[in-house]
Amino acid sequence: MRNPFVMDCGEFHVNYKQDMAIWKISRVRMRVFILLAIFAVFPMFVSDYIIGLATLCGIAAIGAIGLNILTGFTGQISIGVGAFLGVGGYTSAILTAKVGLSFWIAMPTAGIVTAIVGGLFGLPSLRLKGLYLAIATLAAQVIILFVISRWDALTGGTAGMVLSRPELGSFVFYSERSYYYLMFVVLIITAIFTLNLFRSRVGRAFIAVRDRDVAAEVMGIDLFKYKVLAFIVSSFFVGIAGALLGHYTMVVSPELYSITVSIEYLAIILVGGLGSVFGSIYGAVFITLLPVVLRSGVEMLSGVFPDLSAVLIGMKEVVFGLVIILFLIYEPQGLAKIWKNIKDYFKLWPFSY
Amino acid sequence: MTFLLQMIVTGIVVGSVYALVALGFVLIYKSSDAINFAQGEFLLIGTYVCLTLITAYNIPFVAALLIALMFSAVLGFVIERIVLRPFIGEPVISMIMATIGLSSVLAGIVHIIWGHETRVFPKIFSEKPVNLGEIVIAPVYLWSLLIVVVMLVIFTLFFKYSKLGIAMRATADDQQAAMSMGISVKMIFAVAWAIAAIVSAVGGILLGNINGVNASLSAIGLKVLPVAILGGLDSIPGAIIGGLIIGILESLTGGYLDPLVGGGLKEVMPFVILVFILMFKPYGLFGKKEIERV
Amino acid sequence: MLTINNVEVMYDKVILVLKGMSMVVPKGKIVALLGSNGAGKTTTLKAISGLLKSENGEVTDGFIELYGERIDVNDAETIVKKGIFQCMEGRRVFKHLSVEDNLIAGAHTRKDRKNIKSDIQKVYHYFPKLEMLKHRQAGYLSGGEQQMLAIGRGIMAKPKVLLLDEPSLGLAPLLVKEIFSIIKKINKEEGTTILVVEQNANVALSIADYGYIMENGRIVMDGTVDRLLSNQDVREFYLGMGDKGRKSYKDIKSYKRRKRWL
Amino acid sequence: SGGSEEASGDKKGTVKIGGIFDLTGGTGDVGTPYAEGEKAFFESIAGEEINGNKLELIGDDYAYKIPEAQKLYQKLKSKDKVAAILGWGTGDTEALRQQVAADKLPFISASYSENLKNIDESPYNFLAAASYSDQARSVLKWIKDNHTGGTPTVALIYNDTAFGKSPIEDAKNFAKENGIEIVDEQIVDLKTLDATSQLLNMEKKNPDYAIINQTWGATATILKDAKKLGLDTQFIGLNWAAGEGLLPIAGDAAEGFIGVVTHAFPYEDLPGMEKVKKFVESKGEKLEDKNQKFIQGWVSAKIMVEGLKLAEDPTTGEGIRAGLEKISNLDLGGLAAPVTFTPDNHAGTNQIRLAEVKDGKFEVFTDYIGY
Amino acid sequence: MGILEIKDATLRFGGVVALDHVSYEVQEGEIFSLIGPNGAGKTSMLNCISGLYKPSSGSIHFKGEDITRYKPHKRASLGIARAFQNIELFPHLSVLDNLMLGRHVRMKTGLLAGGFYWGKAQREEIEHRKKVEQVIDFLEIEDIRNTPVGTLSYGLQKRVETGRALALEPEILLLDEPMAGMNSEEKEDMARYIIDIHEEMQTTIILIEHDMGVVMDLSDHIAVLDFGKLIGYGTPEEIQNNPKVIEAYLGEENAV
Ligand SMILES: Nc1ncnc2c1ncn2[C@@H]1O[C@H](COP(=O)(O)OP(=O)(O)OP(=O)(O)O)[C@@H](O)[C@H]1O
Ligand SMILES: Nc1ncnc2c1ncn2[C@@H]1O[C@H](COP(=O)(O)OP(=O)(O)OP(=O)(O)O)[C@@H](O)[C@H]1O
Ligand SMILES: [Mg+2]
Ligand SMILES: [Mg+2]
Repeated sequence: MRNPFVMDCGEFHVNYKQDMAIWKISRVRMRVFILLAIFAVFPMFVSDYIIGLATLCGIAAIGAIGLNILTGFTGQISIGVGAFLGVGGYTSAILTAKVGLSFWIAMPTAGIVTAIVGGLFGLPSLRLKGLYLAIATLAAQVIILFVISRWDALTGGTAGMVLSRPELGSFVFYSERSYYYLMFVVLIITAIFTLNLFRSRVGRAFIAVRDRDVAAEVMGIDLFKYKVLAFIVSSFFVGIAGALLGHYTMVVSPELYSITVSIEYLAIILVGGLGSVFGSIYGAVFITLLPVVLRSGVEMLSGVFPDLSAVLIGMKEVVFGLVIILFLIYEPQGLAKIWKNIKDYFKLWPFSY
Repeated sequence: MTFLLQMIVTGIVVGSVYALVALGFVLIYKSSDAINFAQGEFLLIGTYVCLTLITAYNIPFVAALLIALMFSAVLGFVIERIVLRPFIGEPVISMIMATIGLSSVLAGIVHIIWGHETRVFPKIFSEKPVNLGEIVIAPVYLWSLLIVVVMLVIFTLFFKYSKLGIAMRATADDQQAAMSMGISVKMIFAVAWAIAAIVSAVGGILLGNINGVNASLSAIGLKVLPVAILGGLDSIPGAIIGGLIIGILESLTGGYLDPLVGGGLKEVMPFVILVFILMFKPYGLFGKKEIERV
Repeated sequence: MLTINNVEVMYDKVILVLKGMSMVVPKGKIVALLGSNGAGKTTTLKAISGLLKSENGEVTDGFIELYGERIDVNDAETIVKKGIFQCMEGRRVFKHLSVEDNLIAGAHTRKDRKNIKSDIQKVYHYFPKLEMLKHRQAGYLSGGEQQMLAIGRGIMAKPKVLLLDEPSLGLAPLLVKEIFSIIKKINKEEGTTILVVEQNANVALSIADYGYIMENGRIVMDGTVDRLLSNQDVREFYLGMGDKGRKSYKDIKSYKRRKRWL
Repeated sequence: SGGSEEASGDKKGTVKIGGIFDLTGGTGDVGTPYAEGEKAFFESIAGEEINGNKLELIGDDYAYKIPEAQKLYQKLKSKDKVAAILGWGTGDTEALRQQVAADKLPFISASYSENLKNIDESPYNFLAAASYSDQARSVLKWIKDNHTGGTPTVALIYNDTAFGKSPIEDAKNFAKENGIEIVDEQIVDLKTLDATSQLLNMEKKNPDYAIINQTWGATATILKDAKKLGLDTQFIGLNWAAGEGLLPIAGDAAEGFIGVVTHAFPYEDLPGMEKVKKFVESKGEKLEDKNQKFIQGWVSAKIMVEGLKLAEDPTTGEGIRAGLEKISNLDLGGLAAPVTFTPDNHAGTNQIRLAEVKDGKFEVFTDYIGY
Repeated sequence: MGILEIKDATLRFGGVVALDHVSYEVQEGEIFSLIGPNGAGKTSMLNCISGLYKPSSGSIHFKGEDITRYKPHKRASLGIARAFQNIELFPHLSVLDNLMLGRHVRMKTGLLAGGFYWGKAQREEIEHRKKVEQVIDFLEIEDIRNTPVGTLSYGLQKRVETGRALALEPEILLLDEPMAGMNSEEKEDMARYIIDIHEEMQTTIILIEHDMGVVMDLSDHIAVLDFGKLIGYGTPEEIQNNPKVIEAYLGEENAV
């Protein structure tokens, strides 16, 4: 055996079902459940502010997983996420505010609509690759925003629209806590769906398209179909995230979905780790919280030297950039890989080879 | 008729500024297959340096320009050294990401040093418009047009014939193989970044003379990305032609379509056309095809 | 003269591939390095040429010397400047460069730029086919054509030591002969020291002065060509001849005799 | 989470006011002095007890990114438990409108967009100066009163954002009602390099006046290209188009440009300027180095504090809102038009002044005028 | 009628004529070899069969059906599998997943089923995993089952590549120089695999190989290309005695 430590040693799988489970080792399964439990109960103990941040992280994570399906797993870079979030947000806004549907219908519909729009803008992937395709998605960004800000009748134009928090019978998801749980459930579903997807036929095909499209085609994978499909699936989740975000902040307006948002999402999956579901989550938390942390840092410091505040604000950006760069330098494959390395280390410990 | 002409000429001259900035993208892509999202900040810093030299140390423009360009070159080197070197041999995407981080760093530095108010160049190019028959052009644009043409010639020759130019293309193709030829990939990157920094500084200084200088100037970076793509990410002539085309498109849409839809198309149309063109030329007008031999 | 002394190589900090590899390549000679897949031949070459680092592999123990000077610490381009040039496995031509630009790139470290023109002609003289294709983008060449180009680049670099990784890979029989005779020529005419990794042991040994055989990360056998040729195992496992000449692939016995040295 | 218990200051005797600034974002060039003005005012009253409480301004940069504004707002609300907020841009003010209403936090921002005036939709937003629509109306009124010869023709130049388009509809209606002809509209992007095409199209209609709702950069481009093309239209800019910052960029193209002045220039000598001068100099700085946006920030802060003074319960958002709504004809010593709020009107004023650029300086040539 | 018929296929790239009016038939169940000098057009020929290139003129028939215009994935689902000359594996995937991908066309699970991974999908995965394990045993690559193929040595990758094509359970198996870069011991193994595939699964095999020993021993028929032209067709004996072929390709000592 040339490389004995690739498989999880310590546990052996007597049948394929076990061997193909998402979390092969009971230890790992254990850990996952504990984590879930922690995230399920922690809102009980922290302030609304923290919960609010957690909610934003979670929503970002859902969108990031979506983007990762397209960019990380299928290798099609998208700079259009911002706009697709917008489509999701606006669809839900229109369906609830104008049509008067309930959130529970509006949110999935938002996903579907976004999926369709995403699919449309995915059509160029028939011919375009890599950065050239990326620009097509950038075009999507620009065009969609143009339509949104011009179709006043439907979207309220540049002024935007206001949304309300979802209701379940008489219960309104108003409190930070309740909305957190709403997000939490959606996130879990998204994550599990994606994890499953990528251990089964379609998901594998996506990865094949990313790695070696010629070979994939010759193995019987319809490139066009799967590339567009990736756009559709990805956009669906982004749309869901958009709807969740819209109903959380209770407003949608074109300015919310600018190109900077798209780039931020790219940052999330790159820092988190391309082609990794958990990476998307780590990344979302990281990129969402980093500015917050830095801000409180600046606050503290400017308490100490008030006249430096201008400098400190500049430093905030500097540090933000540095942290991203350092992460990439230390581990180009992202947070997910770092986490994996740590685990591997202990798995192999005490023999390093 | 003159309206049409004026539109086209305006398009061309504005396009030439785009072309200049787009060149920066191309130069980096040609050597590393990566896109530099910090292009805008490069441009900003070069411009600020030049501006500061003129206003704070009242050095004559030409001298200031040269110093600024030298500074940019150094900046390029340094950044390659400390930021991008670790990404040699890593997946391109992570280098792209690094440039996003870089842009934030540079933006921060700019903010610390130069604050945020809009600054302006003392009159360098005469404000007096040049009249070609009915058509009027601001001199600064003529300059950019001229500079673009010069750069076009220089870089085309450089990449076609010079040892360094060939090495750069080789590196973009296959870094490891390039190393095995004894090509110093680090060196190549450093040079590429230096040149890119210089070019964008030039672009920035021209822009600064049009709209004044403040942090939002860096946004031009993203605005120009489609130009580079349209021309073909690795093609010098591509960047130039792409710039002119987008410029003209913008101006014409502004002139003829905007009045119909009540404006705003000017910024969108180029993208629509871009995608349309890409459907027929998937690697831009002059971009290198991905060679798939099995 | 090139010495590899008890070298250990690890990839990704965990995968140990070379486990105390030692060999010597005398000046002006041709040395053949044989071994089965995954034995570590390519890794050995990369360790010498310094290309390991770009695959996050590293020499964790032992050392490599060129004329008594340690080179395992240097990075790839310095090593090339010192006169070691590797033709990498799988051609690795610069797809988007024309054939001629590929050759020029090969001569990158050359100080005597003026001789480049004539050397290009020399390469064309060795491989006429390349001259026909000189303006074609290298990526479109056939496998064999690319192999010629890769070796052509090696010639352009005028190295002291030329490392060839499976030069016969994918070449037609005639061409294999041709290329190896050219390799021999280069060795004779330019006095280039050559270390060639080959699967086609017959032809490799036919031009080599000395041979090494490695199995998972170690040299398991070495000796002059004649000595190797007379070795039972080598004959069976590398030259594909039983005691009575070549046996037909049709009637390969399904059980197989294990190599003695394992 | 109902607002009030969060809103009440935790540290007894101090009321915290939140600040949402743009220092590093797209509008940082005007956002920074504005924020300084606000901070300055609070410093200037640092010692005093206002209505039994000390006041503290806790603010931070959101870089003109709405999501950041959202996070910052959450923090101010839940972590710092502020009782009211001084905001900034149109986009984020609009975005937070509902939340501040729900959380009952009075919100004064530098965005004067008309639909903030709608009490039912935005019961907690207050406009400290004339809304963009009112500015446009007042300008049109002035045109009507001062135009000689026939019906005046007017073009509108704005950008495709909530801010840019905010006054357009109202302006058109007002023009219709007052027999002014809006002959053309042009959209010029905030970051545009060139407005030739729009101006040439406008030239075809050859309007007497063009009302610009832009920021400095775009305005400068418009003025320069207009000069280049030799247009004879009189350009009039709303408050964000006017201001010192425009002058150096536009150069002599700015000569003759008329700007809407909602707040005083530091170089004007006005009764209200004394306090500002004293404070600035106490910091060892010079009033000349400050600009109009500084005054604007100062004034916004002052108005907010006035509300606190008049409030029965200055520790809660509701209380402060009630206080603000008591403000009637607050004299700002000429720094800005007197403001009045009532429970059913949160638009402090509709009055503005006009200033013309004469040899590189804005010279105010009207008193506060409305429509 | 052969399982595969090439009728007058011509393929041009700008000036280059990679294939020049080539016609031949491959019989069901035979091992058919394509040989010829480098650049003769062998790989191009396979590319035309697997659909990566479209012949400029001429046609290709599979079991009588004209497939000239079919897309590659369509042809794969018809049962045409291919292993490449320069390795085209999915480097980041494990050997296992690479082989599972080989079975793509034989599997059904769709997007939703896969995502929720409910019973049917799971059962399918497992059942096909069994098939793949057979291939793994067959090629004796058990120990690297879970290794990312990117890190495997050249020879092993070659083997995995063949395995991936096999996993498709093809009717025709196209092998482009499967033994390149192997020493004779490994060639023997590979030869044995090919023979076994051929015998156990009755798969038709089209083989490109430069090792004449292998070609002559295994093939039922051989076609020889030179500069895109078919310069010889026949049984190994016939080819070995064909002067044109000897002159263009074999050289004297490979002849008999
Ligand atoms: N980049 C890498 N990362 C991890 N392991 C590697 C890497 N490259 C090679 N290996 C491992 O090192 C061992 C030796 O590989 P190497 O390529 O040197 O073998 P080789 O002798 O060249 O085989 P072949 O004749 O097939 O080319 C193999 O087991 C391979 O899996
Ligand atoms: N996509 C392409 N574009 C241009 N020329 C090509 C292309 N593909 C192949 N060629 C040319 O067609 C000819 C035949 O190439 P092919 O790869 O089929 O040769 P081959 O018989 O496989 O050679 P080898 O045995 O070396 O692999 C070569 O001259 C090659 O340059
Ligand atoms: Mg090897
Ligand atoms: Mg071939």
